[in-house]
Amino acid sequence: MASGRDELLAHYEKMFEIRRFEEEAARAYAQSKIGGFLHLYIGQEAIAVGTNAALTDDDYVFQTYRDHGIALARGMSPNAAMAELFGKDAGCSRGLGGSMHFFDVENNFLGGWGIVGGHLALAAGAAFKSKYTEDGRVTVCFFGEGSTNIGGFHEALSLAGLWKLPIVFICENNQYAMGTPMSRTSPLDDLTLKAQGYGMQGDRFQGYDVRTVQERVGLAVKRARRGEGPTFIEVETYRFRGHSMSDPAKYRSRAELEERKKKDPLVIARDLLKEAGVGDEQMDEIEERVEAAIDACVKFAAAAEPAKEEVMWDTVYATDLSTKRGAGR
Amino acid sequence: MASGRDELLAHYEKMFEIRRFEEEAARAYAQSKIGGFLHLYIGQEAIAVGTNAALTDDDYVFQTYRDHGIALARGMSPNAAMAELFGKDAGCSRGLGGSMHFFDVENNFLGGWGIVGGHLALAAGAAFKSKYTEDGRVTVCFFGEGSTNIGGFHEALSLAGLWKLPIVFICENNQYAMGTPMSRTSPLDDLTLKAQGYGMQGDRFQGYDVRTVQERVGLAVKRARRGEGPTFIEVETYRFRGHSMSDPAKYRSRAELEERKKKDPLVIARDLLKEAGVGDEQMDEIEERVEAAIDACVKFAAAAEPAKEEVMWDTVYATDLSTKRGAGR
Amino acid sequence: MRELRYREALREAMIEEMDRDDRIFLMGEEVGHYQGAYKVSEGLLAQFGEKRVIDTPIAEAGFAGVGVGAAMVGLRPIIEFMTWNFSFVAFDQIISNAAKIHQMSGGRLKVPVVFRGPNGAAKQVASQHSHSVDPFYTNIPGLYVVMPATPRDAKGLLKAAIRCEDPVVFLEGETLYNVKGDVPDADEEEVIPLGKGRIAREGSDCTIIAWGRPYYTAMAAAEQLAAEGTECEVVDPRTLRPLDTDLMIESVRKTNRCVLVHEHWPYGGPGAEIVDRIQREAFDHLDAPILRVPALDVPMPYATNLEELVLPTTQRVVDAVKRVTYA
Amino acid sequence: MRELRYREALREAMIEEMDRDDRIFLMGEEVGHYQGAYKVSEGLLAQFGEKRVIDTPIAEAGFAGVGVGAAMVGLRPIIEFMTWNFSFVAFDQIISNAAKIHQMSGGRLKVPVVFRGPNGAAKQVASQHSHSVDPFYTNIPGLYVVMPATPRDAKGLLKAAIRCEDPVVFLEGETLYNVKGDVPDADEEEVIPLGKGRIAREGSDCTIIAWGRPYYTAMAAAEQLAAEGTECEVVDPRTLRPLDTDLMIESVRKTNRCVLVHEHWPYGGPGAEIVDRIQREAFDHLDAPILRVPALDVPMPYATNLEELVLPTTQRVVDAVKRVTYA
Ligand SMILES: Cc1ncc(C[n+]2csc(CCOP(=O)(O)OP(=O)(O)O)c2C)c(N)n1
Ligand SMILES: Cc1ncc(C[n+]2csc(CCOP(=O)(O)OP(=O)(O)O)c2C)c(N)n1
Ligand SMILES: [Mg+2]
Ligand SMILES: [Mg+2]
Repeated sequence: MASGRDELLAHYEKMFEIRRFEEEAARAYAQSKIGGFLHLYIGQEAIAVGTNAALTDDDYVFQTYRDHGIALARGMSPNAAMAELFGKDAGCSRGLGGSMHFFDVENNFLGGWGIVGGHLALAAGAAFKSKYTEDGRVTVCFFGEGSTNIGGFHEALSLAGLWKLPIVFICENNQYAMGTPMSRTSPLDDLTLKAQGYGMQGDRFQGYDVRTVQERVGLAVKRARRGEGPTFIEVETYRFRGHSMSDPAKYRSRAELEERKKKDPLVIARDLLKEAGVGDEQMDEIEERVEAAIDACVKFAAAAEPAKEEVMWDTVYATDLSTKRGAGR
Repeated sequence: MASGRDELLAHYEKMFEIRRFEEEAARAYAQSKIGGFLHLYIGQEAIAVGTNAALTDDDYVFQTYRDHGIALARGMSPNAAMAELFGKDAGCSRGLGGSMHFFDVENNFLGGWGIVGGHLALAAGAAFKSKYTEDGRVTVCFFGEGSTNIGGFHEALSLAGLWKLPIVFICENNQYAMGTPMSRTSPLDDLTLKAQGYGMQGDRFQGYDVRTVQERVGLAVKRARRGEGPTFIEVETYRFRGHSMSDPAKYRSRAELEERKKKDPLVIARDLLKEAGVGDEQMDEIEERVEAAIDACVKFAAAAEPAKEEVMWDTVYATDLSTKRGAGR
Repeated sequence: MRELRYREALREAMIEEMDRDDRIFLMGEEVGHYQGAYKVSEGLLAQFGEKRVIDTPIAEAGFAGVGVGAAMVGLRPIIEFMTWNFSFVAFDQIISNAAKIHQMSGGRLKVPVVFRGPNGAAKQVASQHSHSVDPFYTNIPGLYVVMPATPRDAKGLLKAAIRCEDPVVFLEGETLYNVKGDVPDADEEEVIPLGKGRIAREGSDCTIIAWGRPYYTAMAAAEQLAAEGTECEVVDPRTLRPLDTDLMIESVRKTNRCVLVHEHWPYGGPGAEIVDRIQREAFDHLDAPILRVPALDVPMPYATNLEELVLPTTQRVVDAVKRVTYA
Repeated sequence: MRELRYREALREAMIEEMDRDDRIFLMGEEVGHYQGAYKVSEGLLAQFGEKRVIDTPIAEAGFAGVGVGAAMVGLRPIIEFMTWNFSFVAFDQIISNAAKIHQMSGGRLKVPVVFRGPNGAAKQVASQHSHSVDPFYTNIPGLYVVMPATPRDAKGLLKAAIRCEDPVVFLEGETLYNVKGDVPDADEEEVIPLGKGRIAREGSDCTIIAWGRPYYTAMAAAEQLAAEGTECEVVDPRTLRPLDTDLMIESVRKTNRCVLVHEHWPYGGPGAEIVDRIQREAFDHLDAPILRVPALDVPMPYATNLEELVLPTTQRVVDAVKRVTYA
């Protein structure tokens, strides 16, 4: 077990990797090397990294379309991630999924989902399997505060609460659902008031300090692993960019954004490390290592083979059908 | 305004009418004069009658497929109700809807719905209209305790709570969803724990004494009419028959049923009336009047014209299309 | 061979497969303690216990999603919809998740889940409970859609569906559950491959294509027509996606005429799809337009006299065959 | 006439109708303060206020149901789905409620609600966000299904949809919102009747039927073929339910050949339905099988090189026309 300081250094490095990865992705998007929807996680990195630190490699993780951060935190290589954004065969989903649909089975990152509320029941299903096979795993499912009004949220939490599934539901309350502040979509301020309606534990905290996230999520994960059932967690956070690349985020003021940036999880971690006596050269070393990796992943993605037609056909059905190519025709 | 005694007499007469109507419907079903699903309300009559007494004629009411009781309580004629069960043109839905789909626009009874959770949003829509047009109406929406885990419940309550719609959600907890006791479908005992998750008021009481129902629902209706938003009410009740005619209800013991029958709302009302000094002859008079009406409605339904083919075609679309007859062809 | 009811054949298929592979479980409303709304799963709870026969709350989107999620990580769920009408609240789980995951993940995940339950009209259950869902699910690549008419096909195809590595939409029929028919003895295991149709009756004058309950309507019409000297070939595709196109084309090439019978609404669906394939691949062999005998284009009315008008009848099939054979 | 973008034409239709009738309101995600995810409703909040332009939480089944319920009691809602992909979680509200209420109530209630939003693939938004939903909704009696290709049709048909007494599924196109075209001047009100198609281009050699974005693919193919001496007649049904069958039949009776272009998956849907009607009603006039140029039968991949393979192209249409004209 690494000392707190080394662990925090590792967390900082991962958060910095995520930040830089997405900054480069945004640049590539502007250059039309990436298409479709691109939802950035910038500002929320402490939640992905802190949560991952509370999990084992065997635990399952589900996320929305805002999935680059957790994918990298789980251990996906920047190469596989960037190649996916570029629509290449070397991508984590072989160029078929894109930004919203990252998958990394080896690291038990199970997507990458585009329909609001649609993946919560899937996560409950993975947790159901863990209970069924007694494999000792815990499932973590992330979603946004805007996803708490939809039926998929309710049904998944109802079943998880009823069956005491080993799962932790983490609501990343980044204050907006596209252009809509929560004040316009919920009469509640504290979303954990919903937890008892599902007979489950609730917890609520700020997600700016990666250590806090790791600790509080850790408590819920332990409860789940002990068979004491699910937890509904609301984490306060903020996204610094628009909902997706096409959103200029006119609905909030510069001042609000600047204010929020004071709680940038990377700045907070950097300050803590300084306090802990980590010197500039050590920080520079880390940042150079990350810069090199990000630089390399962009080159790798640009040079990689495009997604393949035969893969498109061969993945419609897993069963090897004679009729596989166009079963519909 | 009738004195308490006369009012209770009127309530008793209506409850007795509902009881006898359904007993005759069950008989006709056994004789195959009625087909499809037939869900009886027997044992729950105090809720329909008490609730209706708390409403004005202009208020809107929605119910599940277990809808005979509230339809009659709203003022539907036994003739129109029984004719519908018999599939006749004189039925409240012209023989097209059947038992599960009673409608009575004149009395603002808006169905009669077969999909669990599916009608709650419709009821919220009616309440939305009242807020939009400031027509001063309140909407009441009934559903069973088994319907509280489905997405339709969650989304309707979320929107009603957010928009403070003039609506009262009444959960008739009759202990079972088909063959399933609530203990197998919810970790909760008190369903009103869900109310605060929607930022709404909750209330919970026993629904055996029609006066209690009228009073407690009345409080929620007043709140709604004053613009103070929706209420989620859980009423304890019990159905004496199976879920539908095809259900022998093997999942509960005779003893349990007998125990529950001691709280039969008709028995309770009858006792109260006796205490209040209502004599047997007066009771007999009421019951004879009801018997005559029920007897007549069965004869009426049997003799009525069958549902008509042209009505079936003409009601697919309200717009008068040349293509009306089989727009799909 | 022995005679079994369609319901019993389905039950046997589940029991045999669950015995073989303990990753398989059955989940749905009233499947356990109540023994199944239509008694298909009668006895399964006693045999396999609450771990593998799971009663759910009324939350189709939730438990359909749980099935898909569990399949993603290695289990083999059988998800029962009390009726397919209730799959509409779970529609997104099937089209956006079940059917997409294998491809969306670049082939890295698969979803061996079976969704099953009764499809189509029962008797007087009215418009919200009488949907034929085959037009919706057959449109979707990534899904298999199966609709057996006989007890033998019900058992053999359900076993194949449970063994399939992809999501399967398995459409039964409430009015078929009591139908009796020959089924191979317990010791002769029969797994009927998905995607293969069956010639139920040979004939040279006209091909009648039908699946599910209308298969019986088609057979009855064929009998009646035979008595009048018209020999119909009855083809049951059994699997609607993928379709056994070759079998149908071959038959039409022989008879030069074709009539379809189906309970789904007229617009689109397998009915129109099969017509399209035949006119495209047997154009020069057709001596008459292909006709369809579908349900009428209306929501299902409750009244029994109207319901009878809406559903395909033997007489309507006979008339259609006479029109295409210019008899 | 003046030139408007498809997006502006839709906006004008809503503004004109909302001005005329204050029972009409617009409800959906981001339609108000955000001015619409695709800016169709830009400015409407300022003009009509929060009472009539209502931002909703993410709860499609909920607000679709609210729209249906409000319509039952006299309002005339316009419900926007940010995209039609998200209608799948509201599918039951549309099929089991909106489409059934008029009949189920014996004709006593009606549901004048419009469901609108972009349908089909946009650009690289991958499999969960690229659905063409026309095959699902066209199957359902009780619904109108409209899919305009041009700004003029978008405005005229949306006005008709808003005035319709029945539920209307109104399918726009994200990639069409910026398309420009002639639209009658503001003072010349045009309401285009539902159920009527349009001959977009006259020709005698082959009929090409296309709706939505593929209409432009069809027109481009027709141009290219004309240069090579093949004159195609392009027919846009505009409304998919009910279909203007006569218009299409008439054209095919003239050209004796037909090709369809559509973005929905191949199996079933309006594509197969139109083929069925033509082979049935113009059987003796067909000199070749009817061919379809649909999207490929796969979930939509993200990679742009693959997405281009999946969607219909001018070249595929040209090839199909050549095959049916034996050119
Ligand atoms: C069912 C459904 N409806 C609408 C959308 C469009 N949509 C995508 S993300 C989003 C906002 C979600 O906000 P939130 O849940 O807070 O997550 P965040 O984007 O803030 O991380 C919406 C409306 C969708 N993907 N799925
Ligand atoms: C979405 C959906 N799923 C399943 C059903 C089948 N079904 C009809 S009633 C019922 C039980 C409902 O129980 P509850 O809500 O307690 O109402 P009750 O019948 O007790 O009045 C079920 C499962 C349905 N109609 N709709
Ligand atoms: Mg958010
Ligand atoms: Mg109940």
